[in-house]
Amino acid sequence: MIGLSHYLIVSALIFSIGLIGVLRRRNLLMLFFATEVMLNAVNIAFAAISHYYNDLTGQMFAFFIIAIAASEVAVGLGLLIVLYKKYGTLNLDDFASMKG
Amino acid sequence: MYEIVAFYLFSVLAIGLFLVTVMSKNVLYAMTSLAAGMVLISGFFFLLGADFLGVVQLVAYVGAIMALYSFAMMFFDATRDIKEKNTNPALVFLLGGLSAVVLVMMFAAPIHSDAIQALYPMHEGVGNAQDVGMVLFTKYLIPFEVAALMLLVAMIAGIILAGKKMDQSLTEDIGADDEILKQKDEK
Amino acid sequence: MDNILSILVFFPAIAGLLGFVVDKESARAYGITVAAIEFLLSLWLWFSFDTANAGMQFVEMIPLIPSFGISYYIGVDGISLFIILMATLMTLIGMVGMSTTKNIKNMIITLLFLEMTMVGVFVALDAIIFYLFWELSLVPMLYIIGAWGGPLRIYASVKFFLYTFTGSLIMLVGMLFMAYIYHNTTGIWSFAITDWYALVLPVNYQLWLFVAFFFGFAIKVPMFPFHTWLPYAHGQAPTIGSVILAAVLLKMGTYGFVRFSLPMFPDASVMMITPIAVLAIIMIIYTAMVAYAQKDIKQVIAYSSVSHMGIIMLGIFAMNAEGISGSIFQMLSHGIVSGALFMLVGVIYDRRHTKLMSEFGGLASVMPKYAVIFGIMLMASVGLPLTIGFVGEFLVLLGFYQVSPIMTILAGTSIIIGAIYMLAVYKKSFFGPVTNEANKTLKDLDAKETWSLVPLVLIVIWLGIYPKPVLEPIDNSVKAMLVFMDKKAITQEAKDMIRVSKSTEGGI
Amino acid sequence: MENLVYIALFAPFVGSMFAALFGMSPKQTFVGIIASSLLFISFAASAVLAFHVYTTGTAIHVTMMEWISAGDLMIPFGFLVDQVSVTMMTVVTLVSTVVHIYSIGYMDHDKSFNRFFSYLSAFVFSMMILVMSDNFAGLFIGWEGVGVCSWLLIGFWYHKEDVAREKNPSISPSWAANEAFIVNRIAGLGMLIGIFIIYWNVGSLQYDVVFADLPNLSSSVLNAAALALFIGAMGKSAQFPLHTWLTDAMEGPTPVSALIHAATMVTAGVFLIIRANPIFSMTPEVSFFIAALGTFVAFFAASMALVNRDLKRIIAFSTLSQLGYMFAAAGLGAYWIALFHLAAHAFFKALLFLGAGNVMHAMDDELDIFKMGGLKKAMNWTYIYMGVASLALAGIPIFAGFFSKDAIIETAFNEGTYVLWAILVLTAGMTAFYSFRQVFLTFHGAKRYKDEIHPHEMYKFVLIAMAPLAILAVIAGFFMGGFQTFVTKLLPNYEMSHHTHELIVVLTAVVLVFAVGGIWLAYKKYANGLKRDEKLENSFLYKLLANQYYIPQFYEEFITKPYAMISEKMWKDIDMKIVDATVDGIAKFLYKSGDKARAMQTGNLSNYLNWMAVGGVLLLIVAAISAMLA
Amino acid sequence: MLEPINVSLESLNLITLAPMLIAIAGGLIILILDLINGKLHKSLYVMLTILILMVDFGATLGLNVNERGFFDVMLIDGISIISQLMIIVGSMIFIPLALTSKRFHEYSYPEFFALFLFMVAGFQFMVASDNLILIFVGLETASLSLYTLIALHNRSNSYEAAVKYFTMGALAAAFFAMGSAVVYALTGSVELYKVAEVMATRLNEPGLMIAIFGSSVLLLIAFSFKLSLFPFHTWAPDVYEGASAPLAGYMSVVPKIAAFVVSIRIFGMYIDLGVEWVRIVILVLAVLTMTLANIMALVQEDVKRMLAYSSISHAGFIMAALALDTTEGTTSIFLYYALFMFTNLGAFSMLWISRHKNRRFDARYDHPYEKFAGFIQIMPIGAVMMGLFMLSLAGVPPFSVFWGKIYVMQAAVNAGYIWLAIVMGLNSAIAAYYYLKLIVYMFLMDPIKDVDTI
Repeated sequence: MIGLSHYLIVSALIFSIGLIGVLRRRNLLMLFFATEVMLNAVNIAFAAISHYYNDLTGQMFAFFIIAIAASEVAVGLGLLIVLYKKYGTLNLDDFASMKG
Repeated sequence: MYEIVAFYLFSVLAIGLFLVTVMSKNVLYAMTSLAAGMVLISGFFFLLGADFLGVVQLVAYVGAIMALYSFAMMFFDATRDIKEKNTNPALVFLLGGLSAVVLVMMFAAPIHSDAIQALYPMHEGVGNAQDVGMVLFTKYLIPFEVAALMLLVAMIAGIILAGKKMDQSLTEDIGADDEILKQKDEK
Repeated sequence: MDNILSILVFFPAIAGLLGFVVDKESARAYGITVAAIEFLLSLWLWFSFDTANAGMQFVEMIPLIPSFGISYYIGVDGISLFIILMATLMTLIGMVGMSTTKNIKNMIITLLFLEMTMVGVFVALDAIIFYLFWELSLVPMLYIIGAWGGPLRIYASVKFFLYTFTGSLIMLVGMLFMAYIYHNTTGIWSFAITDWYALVLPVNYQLWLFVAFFFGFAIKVPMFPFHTWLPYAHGQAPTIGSVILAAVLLKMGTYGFVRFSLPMFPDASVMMITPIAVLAIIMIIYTAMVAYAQKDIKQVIAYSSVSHMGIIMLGIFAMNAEGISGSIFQMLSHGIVSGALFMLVGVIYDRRHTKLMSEFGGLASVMPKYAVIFGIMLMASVGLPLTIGFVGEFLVLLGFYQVSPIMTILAGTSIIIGAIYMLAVYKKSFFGPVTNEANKTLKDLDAKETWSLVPLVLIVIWLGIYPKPVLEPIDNSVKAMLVFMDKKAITQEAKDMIRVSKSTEGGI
Repeated sequence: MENLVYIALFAPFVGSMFAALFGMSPKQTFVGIIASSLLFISFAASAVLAFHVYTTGTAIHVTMMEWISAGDLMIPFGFLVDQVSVTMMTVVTLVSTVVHIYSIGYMDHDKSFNRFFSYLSAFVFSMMILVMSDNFAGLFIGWEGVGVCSWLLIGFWYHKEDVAREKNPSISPSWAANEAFIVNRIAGLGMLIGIFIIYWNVGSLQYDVVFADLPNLSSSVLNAAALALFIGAMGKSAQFPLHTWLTDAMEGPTPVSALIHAATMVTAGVFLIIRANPIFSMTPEVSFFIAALGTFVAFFAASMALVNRDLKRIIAFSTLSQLGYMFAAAGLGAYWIALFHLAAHAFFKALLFLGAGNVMHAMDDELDIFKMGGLKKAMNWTYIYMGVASLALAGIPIFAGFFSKDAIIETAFNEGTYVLWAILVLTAGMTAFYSFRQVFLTFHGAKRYKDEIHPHEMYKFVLIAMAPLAILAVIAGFFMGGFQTFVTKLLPNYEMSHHTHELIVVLTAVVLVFAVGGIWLAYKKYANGLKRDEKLENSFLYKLLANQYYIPQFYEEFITKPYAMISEKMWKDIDMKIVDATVDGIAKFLYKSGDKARAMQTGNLSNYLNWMAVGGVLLLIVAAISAMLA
Repeated sequence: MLEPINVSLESLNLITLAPMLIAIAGGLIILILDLINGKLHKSLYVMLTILILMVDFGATLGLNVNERGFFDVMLIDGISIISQLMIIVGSMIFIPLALTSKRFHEYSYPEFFALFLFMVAGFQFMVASDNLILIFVGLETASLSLYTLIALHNRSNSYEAAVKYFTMGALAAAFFAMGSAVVYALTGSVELYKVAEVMATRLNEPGLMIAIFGSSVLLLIAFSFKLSLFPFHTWAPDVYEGASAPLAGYMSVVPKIAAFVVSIRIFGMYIDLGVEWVRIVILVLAVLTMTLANIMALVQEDVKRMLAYSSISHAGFIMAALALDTTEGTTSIFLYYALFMFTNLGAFSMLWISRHKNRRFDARYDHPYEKFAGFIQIMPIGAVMMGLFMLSLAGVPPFSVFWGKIYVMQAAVNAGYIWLAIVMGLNSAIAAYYYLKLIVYMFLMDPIKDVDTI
């Protein structure tokens, strides 16, 4: 029988994978992918908890997370475009003019 | 039984696909595997009886978001392999591994409690969409509307950031200052 | 004129604000006039002061933040009265003798604000008001040192500011803790010092609070080993800055000990006598020796200030009326004498733009009036009887002898080594043949300088011969304080150590 | 009578202030005259007071006003004219008047003539406060006041340059002045401590209260007080080891040496012992120490005088030596004898100095007696004066010194301290020798001075002014009996024991033999001109004495120089490199760590994300660990 | 079959929504105005925005304390009213700076003002709810607007700043979501009052501590990012530098107020439940933050960056007060931030006023210290004001932040954390150095001659 923990652990693993992506990626677009992975991992958790508690709140939360992710993508891509226009690159190492 | 099989199958596949997403050098591969992973996640949702969520996942994520990403990918012409100087893998996997260990430890704890009363219970014999709709448009109407506002914000942001007007910066253009100021300077 | 204290505090500040309107050419006259009026007001305060009354007078109290117990609460007693008088006097004299010409208007305005903060510190009876003026005084001083100082002025001014600021923040924590304890005990929030007096604290609390306040005060005094900002500040400050710094600002620290530490923490004060006395003695001997090694006249006087402040510290912790009264008198005497000495150094600096002793020699032949006044101040500085310097030093040493003869003998060496460095300065600068060509044509004191210095000479001699008008009110308040401390002390050692004068043994 | 007290006290002060008014103007003879007249008024008032006290036997006590009162301490400006103080007053004002008049002549050519009188009168005023005060604090005012006047007067010619010690042992007037001041401050500290001890044990500083309360004090307190006061006295009276300043003080104008460093100020220490005799008579150990030290100094100073070539320094050493006699007497309890010797010594020593001043005046400030000789003809009066003074000093009968010094030596014998007696007797011989060595070398023999110097006698009025001293130097001894009855009303009487009385002729004879022997020896060696003995002059002992036992050098090497060095080290190495550097070090440390911490702010987003993840994971791990521990 | 739900309008308590609705409506009006006539001058929008905010302010003032509305999603308590008022006041101070006669890119967009109002609404939602969902959505609405506003300044630095802020924000959002998930798993609820109830019953269950700690840590990470606590502060200096000066000032205050309110609700809950561990962690973070930010501020060459670090340090200060979780502590937070708001916005505004379009003094920085050398001679009143702001920030009495400081320190003392008060005191002393540095430049140095100044 698959319990709540099973789902949660999968969620945790995917979350960590997302974290690994965030850590290692230097390309901004790829970085965004990684954050999507993390949010999706959380969604699994919410859906699972919701299921096992027979409570809808979790699904609500997951639903809003999807909405948030969508909005973030829109803004993120907008920023990506202006940045790309200015720098001609999406490599994080190439825009570090502000430091110290 | 089929639940167990599906769970493990989805889990392994999803983990594998997401690993590809974060490890691949090719944007196309990464994006494709991300999309595939998301489909699998919607599979989890169906498995968990969250039909509505599963559909939203498919429509919004796989449909809308991934389409956006594809456009972006085309814009950046990123079909080729990208050159990344990735962060020191030892650090990355140490941190990722540690976070995985701790999170797994957390979730392996007896977190599930039967004593917890569902505040917004699902109803027997009622479709998930109906259930969700009921809660969404009563309890979560305000967040829902705020989410609408958020999407509006995102839309405006997307439009003006990607717009042509951004190409010529007034901030950095000294000549763009008001006429009055120019006259002042001349004096 | 019940609110004369408020007038004293805010008159210079308002005058300073209005000063922005005054034309640059007339700023100096304006400043002198305002300072003179302020001084007259403070004289009036003295004349209307009831010398027989040992308690607080002219008290004003306006609640500011009632829920937090902060109020505008001011008053004077014999201890603070004369320090206020000295502050107004030295500001006036400093302005009269000032030779600065650059940005004179800013200088005048800054000085007037500084005067407000100085008077404010000494009249405040609310800890927060005290702290407010205490910190605020740093700002004008920072500006004075930083804007009109020597080559290292910025380093010196920043060091001065940060050092004192750091110490006083620790003191602030102490004040807050004190308020907390007061609240815990009585259920009322109050920052009024007089309320705090009434609070009997357990000894360990007293000790901690004493230490917290100590940091604030000790750095200001400045006590060894927190003294190193002082030579820089003095060395770089313009004459007027040094005068006010030495005359008034340093006294804030010692005044703080008298106003806060002793009456609030009598047991802790008694327990801390030895450590503080040791520090004070190190201060006295060590800085006097360091002063001897200096090449710059102003630095000698700066270090001598530290040494004299050591005497004052010692007196405060003598725990008898002789020592504490002497100590407060010594504050006045040091204020006037070191102020005058700094002005004298300023005189020669204006003429030669150097303060190095090696540049001088034989000035006594060229500038006899100058030499005479310098000589008188020197003698006052080394504590010659019948000058102002003797009374305080004598009383302090006399008072502390009761605490520890050995330490008094060590501290008493100050009269020897004090003479050594002062006489060395005098010999190197004033005696001997005039070797430097540049010195042969130096002009003696002009009218402005004479008029600013002669009043100080008169005070030095007047208070040396007849200190009673000043000493008596001080002594009354000190005796009352000792009676109070004796009653308040909880440990037997403290009761034994605090020596109530015979005349007040039965209580006031 | 009270007014007389104030007149005696303040006349010199008025004179000083009057002269000070003209302090910066060129010489005005009338300044000197007025100052001298005021001094004479003071003398007259003192004399009347003395007569009053002598006739009525009662002391006059006046309180002018309150000075310091704090806590339980109350110090008034109170003045006491009793047998002791009136004696001092008379001696001081008399000698001062003479010196003032003398100075009009002596300082004739000095451009700071007016200033000189201002200082000199100020000194007399301080001295009067010292002797007249009715309490220890008042005494201390005078004590320090004379110190500062002495500083001003020694350094009177402040414009002179510092020279090497080999050239001039006192380096320069200003150096000598500072030395005197500082050494006196050391003593001043002792005195202050004495005052503190008295105050905290008695509760007052008034002589009468203190002396009345003495029986209630423990012996340790008394000993401490006596010792502390004596340390004060040692400084002012230049007793070993605080003696070096006195010879250096000879840098001052000669009238100053006469007045301050011979007749009055240096005897203040003796005066203090006499004044505070109730304390000292209760502390026999300290008193004996005083006597022993006095005896030692008498001999020690005399030994240095034997070989010195400097006219004034010889007299200064003799002053030291005579002060030793006085201390010996005071220490042995013969206070009145000490006081008598003090007075007699004041007369003849002042005379001697003034004579020396005449010689200097004549010799263009030459002081080396080896470069004089044969001045008898040119300066007959001076010769007589100095001869009389030297005879008095040597203790030849009839002259004042005979009576007083002899009494002291007898006292030493009477007390059974034979060692002291022996030394004092020997010293008496030495005294006679060096006094006459000086007289003979100066006035007798062939001239050894340079040809361009034309010795001439001093102004007439100066010589006349010196006459009273000369007369007193001769006749003062005859008043010894009267003096004894006068002062012993206040001071404890001291009488020789029967045994001593029996031996008195023998004892006197012994002393006389030594004295005359000394004179004879001096005559033999020096009366017919200077025959230098190279071998003697190169001998160790001679060099040791000529260099004052190398004590000034010792002080310089082991006190002055190390003090300067330690001061320098303290400033540069401790204050700058440790104390200040610690403060700056904290600031620098903060600044440096800021610079280091800045490195985490690379500007690279990836690093920022790493930081965030590291922080997050660390927090998670901490959470896991602490949860497991909990 | 589900029963239809009957809800009476009164029970919804719609008034609780009024302030946010006003702001949203205002934003929409601006958008519509722009659609009708695209050539309206920015001054119109500025004034309109101010007016809307004023109405908003009035509506907020009209709220009753301790009410819930809309199925208990909205929570109007004292904290939420005060913080909403502060948010609105801060916004009202900020927006007139758009009237500058120099033309900057962002003000050419009417959308700028609309987004600004949406952002204010987002913050208001954040503080006026204890439902993690609404908090999250409000937070994201506001953040997304903010990212855009930063980028609209339209120069390379501002993009860089926006992207850095955005990316880290996205990561923080993930942590927030994960934290919420854990909370939800633990309690079956995302409404804090309910969470507190359930969690209290589960505190003693064996083996669960790790999840409780873990949930707090995940949420803490998210809010530490918002509040720029070490080591999640790294974005702050760069973003402040890249953003326009007024926006940087705004960011240092208003979003943080919102985040603080949420933190008070969340972490206050944990501490109230007796999870002392959370308090310790927050205190450690707070102390590290104030100290490290301070020493890094010491070495800055640019005033704006220095102010950025100083803002971080002040946030650390406040976070420490938050950890005390006493009424005094909470009060002191608001007092401190109210006073800090005026001062810090003032300081950033002074930068704005002295801003040059090109970098005359330094290739990289807009506001290097050198620029302010001898400011007193060039712009006396400006220099005096800036000096007062600096003294206030340094905590010199009687200027405003001093009072905030003593309240915070008093709160620490009262809670028994004397060491914390001492650390705060010492940090203030360190901080005084860099504020003083600017004063020294402005008042004690001579202007640089060869560069033309304002």
